[in-house]
Amino acid sequence: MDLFDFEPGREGYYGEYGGCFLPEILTTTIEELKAAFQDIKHDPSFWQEFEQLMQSYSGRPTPVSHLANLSAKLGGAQIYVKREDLNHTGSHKINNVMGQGLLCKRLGKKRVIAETGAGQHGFATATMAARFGFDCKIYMGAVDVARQRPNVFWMENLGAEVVAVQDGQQTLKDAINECLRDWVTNMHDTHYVLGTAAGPHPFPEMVSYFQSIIGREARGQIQKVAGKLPDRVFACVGGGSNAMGLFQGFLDDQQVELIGCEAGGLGPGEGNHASRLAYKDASVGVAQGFKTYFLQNKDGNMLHTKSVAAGLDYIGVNPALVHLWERERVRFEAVTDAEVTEALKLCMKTEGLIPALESSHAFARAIEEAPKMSKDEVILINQSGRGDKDIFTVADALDDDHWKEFIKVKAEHYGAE
Amino acid sequence: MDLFDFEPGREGYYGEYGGCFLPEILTTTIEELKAAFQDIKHDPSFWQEFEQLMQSYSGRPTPVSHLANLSAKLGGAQIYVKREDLNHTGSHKINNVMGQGLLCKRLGKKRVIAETGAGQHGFATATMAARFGFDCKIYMGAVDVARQRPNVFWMENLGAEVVAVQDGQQTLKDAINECLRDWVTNMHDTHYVLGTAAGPHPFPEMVSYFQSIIGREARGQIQKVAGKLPDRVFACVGGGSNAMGLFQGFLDDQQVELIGCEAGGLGPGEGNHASRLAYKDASVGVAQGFKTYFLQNKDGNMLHTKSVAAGLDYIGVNPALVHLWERERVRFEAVTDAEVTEALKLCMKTEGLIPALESSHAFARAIEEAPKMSKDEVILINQSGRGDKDIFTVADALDDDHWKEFIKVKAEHYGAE
Amino acid sequence: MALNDYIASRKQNKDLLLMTHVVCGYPSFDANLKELEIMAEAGVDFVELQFPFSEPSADGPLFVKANQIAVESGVTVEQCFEFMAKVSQRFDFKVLMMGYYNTVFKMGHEAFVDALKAAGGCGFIVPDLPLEEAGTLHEYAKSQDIAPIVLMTPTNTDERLQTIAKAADGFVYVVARRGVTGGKTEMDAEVGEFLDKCRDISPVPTGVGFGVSAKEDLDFLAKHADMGIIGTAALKAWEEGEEKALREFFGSLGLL
Amino acid sequence: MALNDYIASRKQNKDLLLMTHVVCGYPSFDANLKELEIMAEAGVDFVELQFPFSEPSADGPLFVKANQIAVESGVTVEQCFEFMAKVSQRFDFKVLMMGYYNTVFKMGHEAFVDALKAAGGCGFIVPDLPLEEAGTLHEYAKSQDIAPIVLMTPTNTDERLQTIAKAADGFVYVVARRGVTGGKTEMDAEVGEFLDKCRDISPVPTGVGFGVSAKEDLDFLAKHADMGIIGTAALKAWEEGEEKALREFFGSLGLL
Ligand SMILES: Cc1ncc(COP(=O)(O)O)c(C=O)c1O
Ligand SMILES: Cc1ncc(COP(=O)(O)O)c(C=O)c1O
Repeated sequence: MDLFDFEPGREGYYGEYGGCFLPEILTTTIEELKAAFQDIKHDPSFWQEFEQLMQSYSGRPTPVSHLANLSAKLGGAQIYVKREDLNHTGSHKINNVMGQGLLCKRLGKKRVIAETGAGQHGFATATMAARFGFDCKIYMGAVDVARQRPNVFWMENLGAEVVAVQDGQQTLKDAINECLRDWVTNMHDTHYVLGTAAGPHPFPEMVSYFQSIIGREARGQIQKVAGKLPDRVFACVGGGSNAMGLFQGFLDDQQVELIGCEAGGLGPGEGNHASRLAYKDASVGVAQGFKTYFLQNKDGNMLHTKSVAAGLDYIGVNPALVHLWERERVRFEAVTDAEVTEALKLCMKTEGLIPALESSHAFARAIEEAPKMSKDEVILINQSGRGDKDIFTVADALDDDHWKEFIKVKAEHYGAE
Repeated sequence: MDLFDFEPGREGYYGEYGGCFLPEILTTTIEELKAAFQDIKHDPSFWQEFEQLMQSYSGRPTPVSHLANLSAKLGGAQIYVKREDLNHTGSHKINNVMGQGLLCKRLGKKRVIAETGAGQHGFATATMAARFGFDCKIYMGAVDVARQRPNVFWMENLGAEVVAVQDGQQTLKDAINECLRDWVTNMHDTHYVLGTAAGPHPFPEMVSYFQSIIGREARGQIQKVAGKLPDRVFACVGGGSNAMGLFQGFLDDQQVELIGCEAGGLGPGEGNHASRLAYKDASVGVAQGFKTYFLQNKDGNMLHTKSVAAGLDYIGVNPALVHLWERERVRFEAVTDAEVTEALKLCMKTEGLIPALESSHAFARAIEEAPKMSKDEVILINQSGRGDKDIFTVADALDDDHWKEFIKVKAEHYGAE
Repeated sequence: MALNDYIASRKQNKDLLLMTHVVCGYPSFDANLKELEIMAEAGVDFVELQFPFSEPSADGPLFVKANQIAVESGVTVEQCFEFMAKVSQRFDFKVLMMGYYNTVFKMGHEAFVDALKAAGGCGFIVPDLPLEEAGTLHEYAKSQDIAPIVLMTPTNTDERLQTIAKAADGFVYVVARRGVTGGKTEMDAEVGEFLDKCRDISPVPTGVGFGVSAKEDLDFLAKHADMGIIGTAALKAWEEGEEKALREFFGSLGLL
Repeated sequence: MALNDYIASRKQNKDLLLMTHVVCGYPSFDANLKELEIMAEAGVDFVELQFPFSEPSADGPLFVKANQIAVESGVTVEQCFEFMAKVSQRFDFKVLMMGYYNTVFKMGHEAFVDALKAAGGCGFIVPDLPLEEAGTLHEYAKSQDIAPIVLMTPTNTDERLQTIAKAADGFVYVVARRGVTGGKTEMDAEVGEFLDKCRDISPVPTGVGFGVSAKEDLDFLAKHADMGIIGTAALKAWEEGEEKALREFFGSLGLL
């Protein structure tokens, strides 16, 4: 199945979803971008250059690890994990970012902007900008700045300017709005490095393309280590980039079930979560440049969202995934914050892995389903990132007294300076 | 040159240095350990098993990255970096730890203990223990607990018990003493996972053996990417494990100069630093199980040491490195805290790399020497770890106001709970 | 078409028409009415009533805040249409809906146009709906004598401007510069040239917005366009001193 | 050898000899003297004077603290030898140096033994110096009639115990259990068996240390060894109440 083989006149559409809804002033910029992307997509040397860069700078290929302890403990399917956490900067976000960095060079632009939620995409973009010598401005919701401070610290030290966005609900979607505002002002020298497989065409296609490196690697790897294709593949879905990245490796394998795991937050009910498809609180709309399922009210104004994982805390979702969901090729499930914390604790203690809170959504769902599967079945989970960045959130979630004490002492020390 | 081809009766000695000085009660345990280590060293399948584990769990081989921007900026030698920071848990420490984990399994022991300074070795050991299902206790100087809190947090969550050692100067050496005390009590079921290439025989040999995976990979990689062997190889030296790991790949290549970079702290002078060989404040002694250069007074009592990098803040040094230094095969240099901070800032901004404070010592020295080298010369630096763990220290060193403010707000929030 | 006649008739008495802007329900519908009374006194020809949206990504800070507060205070699309009906009955100027496409999309194209027409609106400006996506909406609107206003911008190629011109109806909204609403635009020779080109290409009159805030701007625009569009500047005046400041503002434009 | 005779003569009057322990300079040399006077009164046969070391990795918490404070307060090796000279002149019991190998190594083997002899010491106990590394030191010591005390431990194989026995001089220090100084040792049948084995293998008398702290322990040891060694228990008493408590402690052992 080639998702990107668009019907004439339906460029950028996946079924009913996708498209490009941007102010007229960006038309030329988007056309340039589409052309440049088509160029690289059809230039056989580009993928090589990209793969080479990811190998030498980010340590790709990332391995697939077998979680023998966890599998044994759960007593069902054999669980394997694709280790995107081992990438430079700690998540899959770097795949997309380095790809767009190469593209930006071809576009001749010298400045990049990016939105960020968990901070991983901003961290990756700041890193890419340092490496490519671009000026860099990162927009981040003020709420996210507060809950992902370590990433902010590193972004600034990598030379990026980080802007805490005070509008709206001060999370990812508001950071995207700010990026669009910057972009319509500075498009002549600025490339907008969108961080997930959402937004206007060609971003969902382009981000999916760069992230497809995950699935391309994983398909061969899992066959080698598990001796067969996986029966189920789990990935968390914020905007959808890590899921699209991994799922693409298995789209044509009908026997492989693909499961997208959304942020269930406190559970169903408007404002309690960020689940667009698994719960029933979202509907089709057009915002932030594309048509998809959004968490919105009947007037089309967006709902508040809630999740322990900043990177999943988003109103919309990749349009190709919606299409695949409607065609029943991808199943969607929501995972609550409470389930996420439990899954994270279990992974740390049984396997020595610290998945990011985002990735822990995929783990949680796999952990729930594995015991009901047979021992010769195989699960593949995408560990999209590592949890180091989440130390403040995880410490709060686990209510860690040592940590709190440490922070208090540190603060007193700063206060006394 | 086979450093480990000991002369009869001089087992564990590198020239005058090394040996095994332990209480009689550990004799049997050490004999067992030596025998088990010899077994695996001569079992061709073991290295395969080890390499396979490191590949699938830790993402090896780690790449060698070319730092084109930094090289151009400095205007001299081409700089390459061996990326041990990309390992699972964020440093080279995992190489040794997973190796000892496999060994511990063969020994039939169910409990591991480890000292840690920077927390990287403790983090790695806690991870290994989770993965192998061992009980785990980590001893860490109280000063280090304070400056490397994030690592402590993760160790605890990985299921390890972390003990803040209140004796002595409350850093790495005191943690080692506590481990020895635990070991003489619990050796029947406990393996002591020493974290650096120091301490009694067979640890220096064993740790060097597991870490040699760095140099084995790097030698081929640098020839491939730089087209030649490096002219100079830089590694930081705490106990000496990452340096031994990388240097072993080039020991027989006489044209490759090997440079060990020690913690210069505030500069020369007793108590100001942790430089055993580059400065002249150390002398030969016997402590913590082995004979080497120690920072000590004339009575043989150890001096206080000082460094911004907890992982280099140690009184002694790997005995093989002393031997190689005397034979002028390895040059030793000290790098001050101030130089380290500058090097770190430069790396972040020009290359998007965040070396650990320990590794930044090697970067700093390479940065100093590169401009004086010719453009066709090649430098290889060991990036032994990533700097994420150092956020509190780096924020302090850079006097980051946003960070301080964030910590204060966090503390108020905790205070109000 | 109705709008063409309206514009032609208004232009008989002045060089430059004027369109102003109000965010529905911000700070309140009552305040909106007071603003509109002053605008009517100042003789404005069109008013865009912005239907507040939670993601106003093409707007600058002042309108962002206005949208956000209006949404948070519970302003609904239904209320906006009710307000529009009231306004179009009460005042002489013509009223357009301005907003983001999701508002339209959620109602459905026909329902939206029907409601707009029923409320006395004469057209709509939806800046995040590109021509390529506008087909059925524009078609139905035209069939109902509702003008879908298209935008020309300084980054458009000549070819693109021609395409836009073909789709134009009522008037063309010419965006004077890059960026979001609210910034200042230097009305220089380059801008003049661009406006002349748009006027040249456009089959319908041109209105110019983004950064129009002073008498000099209007004087400049009188030479290069058919209508000036004042957005943020009026809201800024209101924010500074409500009716009094808004009156002074229109006074400074020589309109009161 | 001198020590053999001394032990033999002391053993004529009692079943079990006694060795006690003092950390030089902790809490002060004056305090040490007061401790030693009480020990002398109690009739101890040997005293180990521990030369403080900064890395006392074979010691338990109380001795660790004592070593650390002594080192920090500036106690030197020279002072320790001076103190030893004073003690060996003043008291009847025999004095041994106890400490870590680095102290010896830094002085040089011969210089160390010469200084020890000059100070009236009769031997030394250096727990972190294994037999394999002890060659030249032990040889020279023996040549000077200074006894290098070796240790037997419960983890040693029989073969290893034989090797240790061969190197033994003066007496053998039998470590009653695994662990560092200061913990409690359950004096049970298993321990008794081990002590009997050591006594059997050893060509010289055996002293037993680690966890010896009560009269019952001494009664038990009288059946399985030649000497009891009291370390931490005495320091603990001193810490709790100085001379008075230390007297009471030896009283509780039936010695005062
Ligand atoms: C580690 C990690 N995983 C997943 C996500 C979710 O993004 P996406 O759905 O695009 O993969 C994020 C976003 O920040 C992230 O940081
Ligand atoms: C990242 C890193 N590099 C280097 C070191 C120094 O140890 P070694 O000299 O054994 O490599 C440490 C020790 O903790 C470390 O964490």
